[in-house]
This record gives sequence, C-alpha cells and structure tokens, in this order.
Amino acid sequence: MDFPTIIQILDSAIRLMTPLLLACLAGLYSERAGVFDIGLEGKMLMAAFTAASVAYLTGSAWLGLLAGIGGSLALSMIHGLASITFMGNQLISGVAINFLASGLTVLLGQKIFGLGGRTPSLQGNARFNEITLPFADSIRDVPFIGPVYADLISGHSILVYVAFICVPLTWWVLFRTRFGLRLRAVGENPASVDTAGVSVTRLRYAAVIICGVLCGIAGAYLATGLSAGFVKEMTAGRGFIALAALIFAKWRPWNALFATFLFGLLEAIANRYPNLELGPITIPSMFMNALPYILTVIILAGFVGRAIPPRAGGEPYVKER
Amino acid sequence: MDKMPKWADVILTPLISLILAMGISALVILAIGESPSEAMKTMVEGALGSSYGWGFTLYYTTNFVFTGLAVMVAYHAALFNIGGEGQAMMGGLGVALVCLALPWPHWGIALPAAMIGAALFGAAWALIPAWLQAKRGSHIVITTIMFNFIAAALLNYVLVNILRPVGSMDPASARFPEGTHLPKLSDMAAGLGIEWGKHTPVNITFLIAIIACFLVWLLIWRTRLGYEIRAFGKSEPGALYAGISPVRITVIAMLISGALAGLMAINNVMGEAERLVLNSVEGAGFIGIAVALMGRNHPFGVFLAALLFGFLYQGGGELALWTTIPRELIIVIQALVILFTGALDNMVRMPLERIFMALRRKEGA
Amino acid sequence: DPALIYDLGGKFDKSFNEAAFNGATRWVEETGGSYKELEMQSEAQREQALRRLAETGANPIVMTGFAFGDVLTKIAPDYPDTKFAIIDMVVEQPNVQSVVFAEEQGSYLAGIMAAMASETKTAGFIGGMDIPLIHKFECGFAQGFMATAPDGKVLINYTGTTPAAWNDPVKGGELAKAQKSQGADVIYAAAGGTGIGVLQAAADEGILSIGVDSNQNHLHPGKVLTSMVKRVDNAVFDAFTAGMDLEPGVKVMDLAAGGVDVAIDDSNQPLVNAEMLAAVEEAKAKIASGEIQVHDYMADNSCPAS
Amino acid sequence: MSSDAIDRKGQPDTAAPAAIELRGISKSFGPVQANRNISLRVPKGTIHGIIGENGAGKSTLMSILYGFYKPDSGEIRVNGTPITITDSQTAIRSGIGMVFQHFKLVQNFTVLENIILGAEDGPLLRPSLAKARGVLKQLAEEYQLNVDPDEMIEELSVGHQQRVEILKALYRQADILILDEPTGVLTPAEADHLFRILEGLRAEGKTIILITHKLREIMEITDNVSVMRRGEMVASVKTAETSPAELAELMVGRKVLLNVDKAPATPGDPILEVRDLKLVDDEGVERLRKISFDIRAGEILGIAGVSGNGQTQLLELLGGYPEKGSKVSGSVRMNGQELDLTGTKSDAATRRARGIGHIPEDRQVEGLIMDFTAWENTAFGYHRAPEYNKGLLMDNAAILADAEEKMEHFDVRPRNAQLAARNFSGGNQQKIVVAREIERDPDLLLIGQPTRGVDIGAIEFIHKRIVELRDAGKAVLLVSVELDEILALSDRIAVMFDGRIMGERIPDQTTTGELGLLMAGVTDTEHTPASAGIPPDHRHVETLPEEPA
Ligand SMILES: Nc1ncnc2c1ncn2[C@@H]1O[C@H](COP(=O)(O)OP(=O)(O)OP(=O)(O)O)[C@@H](O)[C@H]1O
Ligand SMILES: Nc1ncnc2c1ncn2[C@@H]1O[C@H](COP(=O)(O)OP(=O)(O)OP(=O)(O)O)[C@@H](O)[C@H]1O
Ligand SMILES: [Mg+2]
Ligand SMILES: [Mg+2]
Repeated sequence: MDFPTIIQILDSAIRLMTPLLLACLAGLYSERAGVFDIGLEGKMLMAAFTAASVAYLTGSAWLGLLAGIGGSLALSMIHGLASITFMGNQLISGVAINFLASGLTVLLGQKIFGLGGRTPSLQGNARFNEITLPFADSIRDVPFIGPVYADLISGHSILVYVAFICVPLTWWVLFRTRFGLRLRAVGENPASVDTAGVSVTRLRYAAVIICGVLCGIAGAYLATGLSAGFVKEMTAGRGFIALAALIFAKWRPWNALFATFLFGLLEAIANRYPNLELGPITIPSMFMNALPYILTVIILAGFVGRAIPPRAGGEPYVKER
Repeated sequence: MDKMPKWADVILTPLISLILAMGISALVILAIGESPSEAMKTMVEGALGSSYGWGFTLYYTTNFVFTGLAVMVAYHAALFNIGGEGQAMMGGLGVALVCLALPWPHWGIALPAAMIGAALFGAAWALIPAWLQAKRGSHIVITTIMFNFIAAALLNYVLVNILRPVGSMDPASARFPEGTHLPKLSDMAAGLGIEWGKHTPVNITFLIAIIACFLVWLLIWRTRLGYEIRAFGKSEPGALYAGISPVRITVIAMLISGALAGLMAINNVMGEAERLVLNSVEGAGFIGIAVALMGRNHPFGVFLAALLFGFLYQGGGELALWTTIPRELIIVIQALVILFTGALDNMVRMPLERIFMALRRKEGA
Repeated sequence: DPALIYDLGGKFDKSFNEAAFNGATRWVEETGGSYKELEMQSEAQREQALRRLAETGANPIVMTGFAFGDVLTKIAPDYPDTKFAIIDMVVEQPNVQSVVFAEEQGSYLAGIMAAMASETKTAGFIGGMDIPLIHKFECGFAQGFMATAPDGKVLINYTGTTPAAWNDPVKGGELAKAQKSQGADVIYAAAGGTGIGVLQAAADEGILSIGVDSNQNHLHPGKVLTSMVKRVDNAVFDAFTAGMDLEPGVKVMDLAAGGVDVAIDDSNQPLVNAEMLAAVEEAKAKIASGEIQVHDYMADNSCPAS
Repeated sequence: MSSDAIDRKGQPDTAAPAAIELRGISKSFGPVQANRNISLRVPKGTIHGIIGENGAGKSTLMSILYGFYKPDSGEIRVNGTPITITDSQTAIRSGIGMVFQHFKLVQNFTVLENIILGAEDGPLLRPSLAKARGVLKQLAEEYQLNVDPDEMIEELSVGHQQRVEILKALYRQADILILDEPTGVLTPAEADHLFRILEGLRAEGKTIILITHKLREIMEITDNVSVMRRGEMVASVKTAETSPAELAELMVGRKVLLNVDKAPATPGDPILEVRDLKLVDDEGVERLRKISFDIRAGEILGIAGVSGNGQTQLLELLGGYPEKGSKVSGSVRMNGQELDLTGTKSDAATRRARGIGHIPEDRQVEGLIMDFTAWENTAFGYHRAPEYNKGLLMDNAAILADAEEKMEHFDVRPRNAQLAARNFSGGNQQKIVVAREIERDPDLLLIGQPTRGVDIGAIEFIHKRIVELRDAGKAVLLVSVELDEILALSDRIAVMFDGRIMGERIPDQTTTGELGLLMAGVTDTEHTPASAGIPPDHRHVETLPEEPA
C-alpha cells in the first residue's frame, strides 16, 4: 500500500465516518442524560429528507440544513414526550420513530415531488460543496505534509468540520460546564439532580433537543453533502452503526471519534479491496462486505471489554407512583 | 391497592391508544388526499373480512409470534436481542439444508427434522454474541446488530454460490421436495369439510406458534430455568447469591431466543415459499422487538401484538395493492400504533387513573 | 384490461420497475387504454396478487423480476385462459411469455465505449446487491472493455448483501471515489438508487459514468458517457399491445431485437466521437452475425474477462 | 388519633421560636395514605428526633418538608413565615437541607462535583469547583468532616458518603438539617462522630431533625422526640421526660422487650471448621489473611468489626459467591466434610444443599429480587428444592402456601404474598429474607447485618428467632457492625480487623471498650493507639475519633 493510497483510504474514511460521528454524538447527549435512543436512524432519515426537499425548493443548502434540523427535532420531541413527559418505554418509542421516518419520508416525498419518494437531484448551492482550505494548493507538493493537508484535511464539506469540532466541544460541554455536570448527573442518578432543586425534565429535554440537532446535521450531510438529494431509506442502517459505535465508545466523546473512525476506516478498506486475492483463493465480495462487521465483533471482544451504560439510562424518572 | 381496575389497564388503555393512533392515521391519509374511511374499510375487510384475509393475517402473525417470543425470552434475562433478523435468516438456511438433504417421504417426518434444523441454526447464530457477552462483556446489542449483517452476507454467499440451481437467475434455493410441503390450514379445514382460506399461506406452523406461546409461558413462569432467567434478568448479584450462574443463563437464554427466531423459518421458508429466498425474513426480526415490548413481554401479550401487526401487515398490503394509497402509508400507521400503544400509553393511562381515583373517592365519601 | 406487477423494489426504483412503468404509461398514452398495477409488499403476497388479478379477469398480466418465477410456475396452470408475461426469468408454461434480456450484449457495447473514452484504460463497475443478474452486466461490460483495451483493467465493487444495497447513494458515491483514486475514469453503475450516487460522484469528480436500465444521460449532461438501456418498457408495451394474443414462449430481447442498447442522445453527444460510434456499430454487427460471442455469465457462473 | 397520646402532644417548648412548623399535612400515594393530618413543631436550635415503625410515614413527611413530594394539604412554616415549598429549590432557599435515607449521590462523580451539583456559581465549572474546594476545607476543619474532595463517591465507604451528603447541605448554608436514618449504615464509631458533629451544629444555633430506629440514639442526643404510627403523629415529648420503654410502646402500640432473653449455650460438636482461609481480590488486595475459627452446634459466633475489614468477603466466600476474579486458599470443613472452595461445586446452590443458610448483608441487592412477588422470593435460592417442584415444573401452589405460612409466622405486613418485594418496607423485606433462611433449619446460618434499618418491634422478633435456631442445636455465624447486637446475641465474639481475627472474647467477660480496641487493630500485647478500624489498605487513611472506652 503506497502513501497516496493510504491518504485516499483515510480521506474516504473521514467522509464515511462523519454521519456516524454526528449521530454517535447525538446519541451520546441523549443517553448521557438517561434517555436511550434507538431512533437515531429514523431521525437522520427524516433530516435527510427535509434537508433535501427544502434545499431543492429554495436552492439553499443552508436552509436545507435548518430544515433537516427541524425535521429531526420534530421526531426528537416525540421521543421526549413519550420517554420523559409520559414516562413511556424508550426502546418502543425509538422503534416507532424509525418506522415513522421510514414511512413519512416516502409518503411526503411522493406527495410533493411524485418521484416515488426521491427528491430531485440537487445542484449548485443547494448542496454543501467541498471547501478548499487556505494554501491547500500551494503546499500540496511539500512531501508528506502537503498531501495530508491538501487531500486529507482540506476538501471536505463544511459539515465535516462541524462534526469534528463537535468532539472537543462535546467534551468541553460535558466535563467543563454546569450544564454538562447536570446532564451527566441526570443520566446517572436523576434523584440527585431533583433533590438539588434542578428540573430533571428540563435537562432531559435539553439533551433530547441537542440529540435532534446533531442528527439533523448528520441527515443533512448525507443528503446535501455526500450525495445530491434524498433516496428512500438512504441512511441504510447508519443509525444502528452509530449506536454500536456509541456503546463501543463507552459513551465518551473522544472515544466516539475513534470508534466512528474505525467503522469508517473498515468500510473504506473494504470498499478499496472488494476482492482480496490470497494466492489461489479469492475471498468473495460478500465476505469483504461483511468484513467491517466481523472485525468490529473481534475488536470489541478482544480489546474493548465491558461497557457500562449511564446508570439511569432507559428508565423514566418516577418519584411517586 | 391499584389505582384503577385491571380491566381498565389491560383493555381500556390500549383500546383508547389504538383509537388515537387510528385517528392520527386518518389525518395523515386525509393529508395525502385520500379517504380515511375507505382506507379503513379496505384494511379491515382485507385482513379480517374473509377467511381469505384471515389466512394472510394469521400467516404474518405466525412470523411475528416467533420473533416476538425470541426477543421476549432474551429480555427476561435482561438481554436485548436485536439479532432476530439474522437468527431467522440462519434458521431459514437450516430449514433449507434439512429439506433439500433427503427425499423426505412425508411432511410429518420432515417437519420435526426441519424444526430441529431451524432451531439449531438460529441458536448457533445467537451463541457467539451470547458467549461474548457472558465471558467478555461485549455488549449484546452491538454484536447482534453485527451478526445481522454477517448473516445477510453469509446467506447471500450460500444462496448464490451453493444452493442456487445452475442457470437460475434467482438467488434462491431449489424448490423443496413434495414430501416437505406442510399442510395449509385451508387443507386442514377442507379435511373437515369446511372451505376456509383457500390459497392462503397460513399453515400448520400457526398451531406450532400457539404451542410455542404456551411453552414459553411455561418456561418463563413455571420452570426452574424460567425462574432463574427472570431472577438473573432482574439482579445479577441476586442471581449469584442464589447460586444461579450468569454465564449459563446468558448462554441458555440466548440459545432459546435464537432458536425461537430460527423457528420462524418453518413458517415462511418451509410453509410458504417452499424454498429459501434471499429476502425471506423481510424485517420480521425487527418487528419482533416491537411485538415483544408491546406484548409487555408476556406470551399472551406477544400473541395479541403479533395479531395486531399481522392485521396491519395484511390490511396494509391490501390497501397498497388495491387502492392508490402508497404502501408506505402502512409503515406510518404501524409507527403510530407502536407509538401510541407502546410508548405513549401513559398519556392515556394517567388521565384514566385520575378519573378512576375520583370515582372511587366519590364512592368512598 | 392488462395488469402490471412491480417487484419489491417498487415502482420508482430508478431501475427496471420504473422502466416497466414507463412502458405501461406509453401504452396508455398511445392507446388510451387503462391498466391495473400492483406493488409487492412482501414475498407472501406474490401468489395472492397473481391469483387475485387473474380472478378479476386481468389479461395479460405482466410481472417484473425473477422472483416471480417460482410462484408463476405454480399458479399459471390454474388460469389457463389468462396470459402471463414475466421479465428476467424463464417459466415454461403454455400461457406464459418469458422475456429475457441480453444484458451482457448491451453491457459489452458500454464496455467498448468505456475503453475508448478512458485515458487511463481503467474502468469501474459498481453493482448493487451481489446477485447473479448483476454479474451478467458486469461480465458483459468487462468483456467489451477488455476486447478494446486488452491491457486495461476493470475495477469491480458490489454495494452490499442486503436490499439496502439498492438504496445507498452515499456508499455508491464513496465506491466511485475509491475507484477513481485507483485510476478509473469511467464507471458503470448497475445499482438502482445507489447508482444515482455513483453518477453524482463521478460528475463531481470530473470523470465519466455509465447509467443503466433507463436512459440516464440527462442526469448529468456531458458527464454521463452513455446508458446501457434495457428496454423493459418495450417488453411491457409489447405485451400490453398484444393483449390476449400474447405469444407464449421465451422472448429474447437482445441487441438484434432492440432489447438492449447504448443510449446516444443530445446529452452525451459531445462525449461520443465518430470513431466510438463506428466501433459500437461494428460490434453490433458482429454480435448479430455471431462473429462475437458475448459470454453470458449465467451460462456457467463464470466470466472469461475477469 | 390515639387518645392516650393526645394529651402529651405539643408539649416541648411552645414558647421558644419554631424553626419548623407543620400544620395538618396529609399525603397519599394512590390509595396509600402515608401522612394523615400531621402537625409538628420544631423549636430553633434543637435536635428533634422522629421515630416510628417501618412504613409509618417518616421519610414521606421529611420529603414533603424538603419539597421532594408535594403534600395533598397542610401548611408549612419556616421560622414563623408560611411558605409553599413546591420543589427542593424552594426548600434549599429557605435554609433546609436534607440527608436522605438512601443517598442521592452520583456514584461516578467526585465528592466536589456532587457538592456543587445544583449549587454552581456560573455556567462554567472551574470557578465553582475552586470555590467549593475552599469552602469544603473550611467546613472540614470546622466540623471534623474530612473527605478527599477528588475521590469518586463509589470509592467511599457509606460513612464517608454520608459526610458528603451533610457537606452538601452545609455548603448550601442550611440552617435546618434533616437526617433520615443516618446511623443505619454507620459503624458505632462513625455514628458517635456524627453525633458530635450534630452537637456542634446545634451549638451554632442550627436546627436538626433526626429520624432513627435506635432509641439509644434518641435518648443520647435529642432534645425532643415525636412518634409516628401508621401515618399519624401520635406523640411529641421532651426527651428528658420519657424512657426507651415508653417510646417503644408508643411506636409499636404494645410493650416491647428491649433485651434479648437467652439461656446459656450448650455447644456440641463443631459444625464449621475454617482453617487458614485466604482471599485475594481481583485487584490483588488480600482481604482475608489466613483466618481460622470453629463454630459448634448450638452456638452463635459473633464477628465484630468495622465494615470493610473482610467480613463481607468472609460471608460471600462461605455463601458460595466470592467476588469475580478473587483467589482463594485454605480449607473449610462442614460437618466434618471438606467444602469445595474453588471448583465447580463452590457455588451458592451447592452450599445450600450442604445445609448452609445465608441472610445477606444487602437484602435489596442480593437477598431479594425486588420485582418478584413475596411468594417467589420465599423460594429464592431454594427454587430447586424437591418440595417446590413437581417434575419439570415448579410447584407454585406449594411455594405460595409455604410463603403464606412464613409470612404468618414472621408477621410480615401487609400479609399479601402476591405483592412485589419492593412494595414492602425495609423491615418487612428483611423479615421475608429471615423467614426464608431460618425456616429451612440450616445446620449453619450465615447472617450479615440482620437488623439494619429495621424497627424495634421487628428487631425483637428477629433476635428471638436467631436464638431459637441456636437452641435447636444449629450453628450461627453473625456479622454485625452493631456492637450492642453482637454483645446481646453472641456466645463467643471474634473481632476482625484488616482481614485477620484479632482475638476472641466471651460476651460476659469483655467490655465495648476492649472490643473497640480490637476493632481498631490493637492486639492484647501492643498498645499503640491506632485509627479506629480503618484497614491500612483502605484508601482514606485519616484520623477518626477513637472508640469510647
Ligand atoms: N414513592 C412512593 N410511592 C408510593 N407509596 C409510597 C412512596 N413512598 C412511600 N410510600 C408509602 O407511604 C408509606 C410511608 O412510607 P415512608 O417511607 O414515609 O415510611 P418510613 O416511616 O420512612 O418507614 P421506614 O422506617 O421504613 O423508613 C409506606 O407505607 C408506603 O406504602
Ligand atoms: N417508589 C415507591 N413505590 C412504592 N412504595 C415505595 C416506594 N418507595 C418507597 N416505598 C415504600 O415506602 C416504605 C418505606 O420505604 P423506604 O424506602 O423508606 O424503606 P425502608 O423501610 O426505610 O428501607 P430500609 O430500612 O432498607 O432503609 C416501604 O413500604 C416501601 O415499600
Ligand atoms: Mg424511611
Ligand atoms: Mg428504613
């Protein structure tokens, strides 16, 4: 494997990991506050749809992004209503949200665009285009650093940089601010927050809203950054992979970066080597397609060990019955 | 001691929730410019209005009973098995291998053999996640998600490269021999001189599903193993104190769960398609999660929830087949039903409780 | 009235179901007739749908996709007065017309064009789900390419192993970028909705792409080299037009029959030079005469060109 | 309201200004009326005790005062002004602080983080933490409340966790401090220390409400005491004018025997012979250092010691479930036969089959499955026993019948076997566990903290049953941090310190002072003063007050 190939694979990994990273951080906020969320997939899908639709109708990717966030937030609020206000089962609510998004996106898409749930292709400013960082072209020829900067770091859509900035930001918010302290506390022991005179409900809603915003960005990136429009079911299970990454990361922001990078990398490698030829045997493409998943299991079992979720996770906070 | 009578909790609350879900569904149907009453009529008639509709409704119900029970058993051991999809896929492979291995003389012999194949393959697919969870602490949610993908890849490989008859375009196994064809309920009814559900896929597996519900109920609430599964699921330190081995329970519960998911293949692969196709599970593994949770992790509840989903599947299918309403509407209706009856049920229960409390107070005064 | 049944991918799959829909629409426009159409929800419905349509008197009943083969074999004898047409599969029944396409031939032509347009002499193929049918496309394409550029290379990727592989434009785009970085400058996508992502990424990256099934040249004018069109629409149109007189037996839609072709239109005019056209015409003639035998992957599950 | 109590109501210092005044507070949870028309007056600068049986409504009343629950009706006055306490924030602002019975701490936060939670000074943590660190240091000096501010809560002993709770209240400048059963989880030394702190707070003019089940503590420290029974306030009296016996009677509604009545032991053959038992936990810490002892038939061996000195490990090891990853050596003989300590037959089920019963230290985590019904819990651990099974299935009817009998026997209230364990009060939960283990007539009964958090009526009963078991010729190993309990029940007392047995004493021939020294690690020969009972490998080495001699 030569250097440019490595750069290319890493570049691809960065693109592939970005939606995972955003969704993973989204889940992190929610689950750190004690609200489990298996509806990441649905929220991303809804966001992808609303972002693509509005971007197409207005011609502005930024308005699309806003709409994506709005679409995802709407589902977040349903999740909040079910799991916080009405103390319902968070898993069921998540399952319902996935179904809802899967059906509504196509239904609305067909109603609006008549293309069987697709949106028309986006062009020009309706997409988040790749941005070139300053000096990228002038230092490209510097050995090593040049290609790393020009080809790997530069040349992604703005949302990629947003996602990466979200990692230290999340860390800072969680561990350096009052809000973060309370958020973590409410996921570990809501009674401690309640007896300290802080509203458990408000905190959990805040977390669920942040989760919605991040899923919204993830969905918008899928539809208006990575591709140019919405296709039904286009999230293709990424919400579940993000969930796996979150557990993998043991609910920590920096770990989330590494976990999602690992998933992105494995997929990029499998994309790059679809048919591994090992002497006389050719590994079939089905195996290479499954390889990221197999490796995940192996890494998980071999190196990661037990993951302990936030202690109050999944349970509605009830003080009187 | 309860805040409201039990009947109100188990019947009234879900009923009102269901009505709410249907109400919102009607709004959605209106919004896309169709007639809700027409849609409702098509659904109910298509799914429940004839022996034919029932034949399909019960067929889907059978699938969901198995995957629902699978999720449920694991859930009692505090294991969230999202891998029903993959386990059911592998169960299908087990069925196919058994059915194609021998020239079976009669279904009565083929069925038990195929059931063993289905259960064995499904259980085997749950074994590795279970073992990793028990021994290494690898989170079962991740591993079972991963094993769904791996199962799909494996099945794809086996069907395309091994089981596919030469020259066939279809990535599917050959047709199973005549001796493996399960009796349809319609045949059985015909045997009794009743014409019921002609050309419907519901077959003897439906009866097996009912038996499975009963057996799972026995297992969980009447056997030592079930007692231990429930105790372990509620408290691991408690289990240790009582001499219950966490490793053993984790592995056994997941094996049973995987076997139940695998058994679904008796219905769709052996009973309906009579061959193994790539997409035979069609998401039933995921529906099983909703079914188990909505059925409150009780076999009877699972059966009712499976029936509800069977109705939605068949009624929705009819809607999409015979009206201009897009098929995705059904998914939305399903989502709303899951949401209202499963997650927003307290929205209905809380006011109801208040009403009953007020009534009681008035009586008391 | 005739009827049309779409497979699980749905009417708007950007692929052959949609082509079938277009054929039916054209028939409606030209004849003013009406037809009935159904979309499958699940495997178990296939039989139900066929029987119900047959019982309500629809005739002929056209269905898209090999997955109907098994069921049709089973129920066709029950409705001897109804005519059926099945696309992409052979069903031997007296009242069934089996329409099969020579995708390898059309893909062969696409391969020739790709080889001539490619400067790097490297082309890419991106398939959807890894199933035999798609290998048929792949193999024809590779043969055409290698015949024209014997020292060249064809990179091959499949998107996945589940139905999600047909609807993952993100992964399609990523695969296209991966192939480009390995030198590919023409990429052929046979992947339904995923292909949209491939064509988009190719256009973004400034390389050429080749569409599939219906004419996709217009999606990115000047950037899609051609589309390997599979005239499912014609098959449906013909079947509807034939009505009760639908001819049973196998109908091979090959190059000669106009069943497959490469699309040349205004959108890709600038990309196609005379030399290329000549090479395509020559290959067509040779295939018709039997001088060139394009190997069908399905014949022995293997491909001489890879 | 009970008539004989009413005339004594409201006696304490009606003249002194009241810090807290409750009038007509009522609260029900669904159909359960937890508090019924309660009035209470707590004069400023006093320590006010509240006692009552399990489930009498004490915690509920205090939670209302702290704004955790909303009362259905009634009025609250703080320092004379009526206020509506809608949430804990209001209570905190009115100067009320509360240490809950079950601590409200975040286990994986540091002490400092727990202290500032909800009382931060601004949106950023750093300044708040810095300030809290300073204040904490000051408070620690002032009240002798030492805790390492950077330690994780889960690493702290319960005693220290409680200090954190008190510090939390003081940090919020509470004038009125409510402590709900603070000593239930403390060692005698820790309890003593706590009382000294409370006295210090009172001297500063702060008001304290103390809930406890221990009459000795009431007599020792409170100025006034109120008694609750079944949701009602039945009496309020000056402590100096009452006696333990009177209080006990007010609480339970009948006369209570406060001392254990037992005949001298008549020990027989050894039932349990422990030799050189050693246990190293998964972090490599030696928890049991070659312990040897015998217990004979018809004998109660009490193990005294500050918690954390290896008692838990000893009980769990004998019970058949040592902590995962620990290494065990030595030998244990039961009725003359070797017990498997490490192999496949070392699990809890095999131990039970060998005749070892076990009342665990933590009933809610180990002894019961809180979501199981009472009758299911009566079979817990014995669910494989032949009398509970019919062929492949469990014989639920038999278990239910057995459960009802046991509940009758042990007066478990409410007498409803279908109720989930979590719906019983702690004392009644404990009775279910005790009934299950004692009624099986084990040859050896392991007991950890038999009466923690249990009201005196129930304590009396549980003690009686333990003695009866001994008199029936069985062996009992009793671990308790309550020296009184150990002294009252044991025939012999072994003192554990840092994984060792420091010495053995006969109850009649020893004093709490002598035991206290042993518990602190001072052996017969050496007389160097040591910090009381904190094992050297424990992380929080600091000076605790010495055991009163
Ligand atoms: N959160 C709650 N939900 C429902 N009922 C409750 C709740 N808390 C308490 N109760 C009921 O109120 C009654 C009084 O409970 P409370 O906790 O005040 O008792 P207590 O006097 O503190 O008992 P203990 O000595 O065991 O601590 C109990 O019998 C219980 O049934
Ligand atoms: N959330 C709740 N729902 C129902 N009952 C409750 C709840 N919380 C407490 N109770 C009841 O309140 C009473 C007292 O509860 P509490 O938690 O104070 O137990 P406790 O007896 O003090 O326990 P311990 O002695 O172990 O400290 C019990 O009857 C208990 O069942
Ligand atoms: Mg209490
Ligand atoms: Mg208590």
